[in-house]
Amino acid sequence: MSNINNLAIDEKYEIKRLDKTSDNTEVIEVKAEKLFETATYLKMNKDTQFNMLISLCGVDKLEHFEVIYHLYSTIFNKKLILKVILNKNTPEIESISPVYSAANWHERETYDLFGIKFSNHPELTRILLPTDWKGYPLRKNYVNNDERLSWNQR
Amino acid sequence: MKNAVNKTISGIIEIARGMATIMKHFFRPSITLEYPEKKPDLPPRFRGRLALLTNSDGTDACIGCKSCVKVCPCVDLIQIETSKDPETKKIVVEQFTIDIGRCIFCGNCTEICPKNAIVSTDEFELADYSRESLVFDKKALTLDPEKSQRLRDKKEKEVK
Amino acid sequence: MNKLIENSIKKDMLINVGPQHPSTHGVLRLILTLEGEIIKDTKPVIGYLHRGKEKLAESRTYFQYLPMVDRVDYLSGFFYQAALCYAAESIGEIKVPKRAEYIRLITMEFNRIASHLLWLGSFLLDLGATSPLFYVFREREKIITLFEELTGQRMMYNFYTYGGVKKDFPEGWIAKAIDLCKEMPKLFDEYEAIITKNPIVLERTQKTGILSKELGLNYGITGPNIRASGVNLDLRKSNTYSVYNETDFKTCLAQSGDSYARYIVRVQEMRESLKIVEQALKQIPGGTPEKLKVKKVNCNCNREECEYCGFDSKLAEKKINPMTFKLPIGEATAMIESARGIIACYLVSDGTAKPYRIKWRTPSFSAVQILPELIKNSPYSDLMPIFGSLDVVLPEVDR
Amino acid sequence: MYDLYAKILNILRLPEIIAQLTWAVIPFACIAALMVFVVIFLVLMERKFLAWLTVRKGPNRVGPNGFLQTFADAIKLLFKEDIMSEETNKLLFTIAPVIAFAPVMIIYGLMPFTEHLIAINIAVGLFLVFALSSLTTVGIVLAGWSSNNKYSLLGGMRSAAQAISYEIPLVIAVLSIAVLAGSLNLKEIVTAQSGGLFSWNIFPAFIGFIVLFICSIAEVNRVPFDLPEAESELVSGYNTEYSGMKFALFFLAEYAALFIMSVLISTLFLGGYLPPFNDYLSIILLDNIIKNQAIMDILIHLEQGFWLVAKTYTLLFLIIWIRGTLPRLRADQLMGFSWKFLLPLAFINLILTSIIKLAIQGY
Repeated sequence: MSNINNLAIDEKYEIKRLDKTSDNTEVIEVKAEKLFETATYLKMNKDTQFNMLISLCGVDKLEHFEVIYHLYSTIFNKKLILKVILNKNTPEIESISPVYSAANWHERETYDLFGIKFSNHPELTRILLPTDWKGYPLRKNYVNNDERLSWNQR
Repeated sequence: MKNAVNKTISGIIEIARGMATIMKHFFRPSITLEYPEKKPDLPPRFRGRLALLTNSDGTDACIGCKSCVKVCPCVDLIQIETSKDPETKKIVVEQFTIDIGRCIFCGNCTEICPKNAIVSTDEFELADYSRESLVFDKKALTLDPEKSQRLRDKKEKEVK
Repeated sequence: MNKLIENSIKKDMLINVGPQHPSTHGVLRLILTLEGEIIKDTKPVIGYLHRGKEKLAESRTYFQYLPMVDRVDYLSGFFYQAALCYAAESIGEIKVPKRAEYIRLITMEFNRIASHLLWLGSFLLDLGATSPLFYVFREREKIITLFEELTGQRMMYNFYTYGGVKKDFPEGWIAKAIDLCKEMPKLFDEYEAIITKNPIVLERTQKTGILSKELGLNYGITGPNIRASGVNLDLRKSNTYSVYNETDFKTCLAQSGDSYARYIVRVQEMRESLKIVEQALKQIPGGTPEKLKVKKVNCNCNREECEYCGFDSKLAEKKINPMTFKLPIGEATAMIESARGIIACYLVSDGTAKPYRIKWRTPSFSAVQILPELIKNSPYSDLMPIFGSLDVVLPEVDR
Repeated sequence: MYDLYAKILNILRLPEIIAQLTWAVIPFACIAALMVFVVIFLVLMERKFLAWLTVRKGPNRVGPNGFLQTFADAIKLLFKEDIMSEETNKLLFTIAPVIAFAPVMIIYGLMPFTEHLIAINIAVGLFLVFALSSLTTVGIVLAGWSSNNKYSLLGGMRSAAQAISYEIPLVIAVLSIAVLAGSLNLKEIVTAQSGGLFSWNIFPAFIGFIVLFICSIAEVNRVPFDLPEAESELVSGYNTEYSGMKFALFFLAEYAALFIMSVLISTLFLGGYLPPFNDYLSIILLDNIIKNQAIMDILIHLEQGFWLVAKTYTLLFLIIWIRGTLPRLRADQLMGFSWKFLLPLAFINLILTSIIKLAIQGY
């Protein structure tokens, strides 16, 4: 069985265990610097084998950003959520696209909608929104004041 | 060489089988519904254009509670203006406007309505030349008592 | 002059496929670098259909948001509503009655067949065969008509609600559905007669667009696409979110991972889905609506374990008032095996009537991402069959 | 015939020089009319048959049962705006449809529709037919290049490659006919097949018939060889940029070529205008009733036309049926199929027919 209750990992990767979500998924908090190593470990270790990145998204928690990684292991059939808390002023985190290729576009999307920068990303540009879009729409303080986009009533 | 011959023969057989299957359809009746002349049979639950019902005495069934406004996923799609009658202290619906051009026909408003005053009709041919003509005001939305009764009967039959 | 020579030496050609192209299945733009007819490089450009579904959620209540998610994937709308409902139900700890779960399962599996049928038609249209498109539309029409009778709409159903479904089956629906289940396998046989062993189809699809196991997992490819590569990943079996554990079916696998394997897996999956539906229609608690009604007149027991009026036979736990519906603080991820792969709905609730954040993980998003890897060094003619075999729906990519 | 024509003009009090000048034009006018009529009917037939194969109704709005639909379409195409992009090579863009269209029209003149209904009867008719039919490709390549559109260019190039590789098995398959008939004159080839069903060329040269049938489908760019205009990848191939009358010319050329290829196959392999019996049906049935030789001639003429049309439309139906069934091949598979499969078959056929010819005639 998948085993992430290993204390040695906790110390080595500075993992903080959080409450489970309502659907009984384990959540662990990882420091931004340690994320890449943790993800590599979780993918490569034969006790965990989280071989799939289901999704990656950002959440604006008003005082900080959270980046949430949904990992999935097809071998043990287990879900895991990694949470990384980022400073709101300089949101920057290392890209995990070398570990999971799927992260490439998901990171671009998070950059597009939240403005979180992923260092070492091969091509960090807007993906869903046009390249000349102003601002990052999913931030809670986003106000659309681009007059080109104002909807002309009827 | 033998392989190639086998492949050719099986290929010819499979193509012939496929062509025979296609030919079967040549003799089947066509499934086309010749639309403008023949209309499709719509089930009673069909969600078409919205309409307002009236009571049998000709008064509005709507009581102006604005529930439909609150559940409508499109902001400002339904606009209701009410005023209080000074004599009877009842709420009078003065304006009831639906912009059908923006309606997504989700049926939320018909489900929430406490008096079943707003219902979906069978009407689905809503194409028009301008957006303005798709904005239905209260007069255009309200059905006369006879039609309202017919629609009510139909809905009740379905619920049963 | 130098530049002229340089240009004439340059062997590759840039070609811009889409956003308006007859067979990009929507509005996808691919910037291809061709050397002769061989594709050397691909750059997909997406976002033409971005409607801000995640942003819209923040300004709508849970009930206002519910009809919108059908439109994420217009070919299988039930799955998206189910994902949202499951996420909200696990946060709010809302129990769903069994009859409602069965209705969800039946509609979802029918929807999977409808979606796969349309895929089959459009895939063969990409290959150049026109007739199967019309045949699959004829069959899909039968399923869609059933949905129309049940929900009132043909594509945007808005039928599920938090804690159940909105309406019961209309009278005679179950009989019609059983008839359809009996009729369908013969029609699938007909498609297989036209397609499965056709030498041209074999030539075009075998050994093209090979997706290896490792590559697929690394890119997060799910659903029939990864099952065609031999990965046994089926959430219906492993996570059993609805009442799938009460039905008997097998996961369809293929090993080669090429376009043909994806075709085979989907065709088999349609047959399996029919089996699931057939079983579910027989097992549904409370039986047919006609039976339920007859019994309800006599049965006033209101006991929980009663077959006809107990909790299992209800449609929703209790009538939830959309005006006051709120979820407690919490977060949940609902993962569902849709027609195209795993849908994940990550829902964060802050205790108000509006969702704080909803993230949609869509299978087509990953499928478009892997496209450059699959079509590299293949001829330009293979672009559309490979892309078609991935079963991408563009509104789902852009959300 | 000319005398009659001159007499008519004389009655109308026109100088004889007009008769001399216009006499040469008449066959071409007739051919053009025939061609347009054939295409209009063929398009309607294809649409109807495809619709029935795919459980639809097909065109049924214009005229009785949609009979006038293609006329309506033709009129629409005539009135459509002729769009030409800035980037095109104007001269070649305009000339390309004509180059694609003209050779097909000449082939119509070379075909023996009945015993006497043949506009240009020359000794090397068969040779000329294939020389002309490959010219159409030049028009398509020109169209692809001059449109200055990458899809069109790819379509044009594919068409050129396809035409070159399919021309060879085609010609070798037809060579067996020349061996069997001992002539390149189309009328003589038909006459050599007289004597009922079993003296048709299809029996000694069945493989050749198959090869020619497949190659002619490829030659006129039909499914499963419709790569030059594969709409799922090349939008519409070489005619992406064309509209209005120029597009109509391409369309006309394509369907006219389809028809004439079927006529050619029935002429070469299925006995052309000859009936499948030893004798003409009208002779068998009406010989004792009608004593007038002139009326009998006309009847035989009509019957010959009927047999040719019947054979041609059977082949056309087969082609439409194939279109309804098969998907498209890939460009390299198409080439491989031609060079690795059809060409050896064509040679085998040539050798076989030669042996048969030797065995029968003994020299």
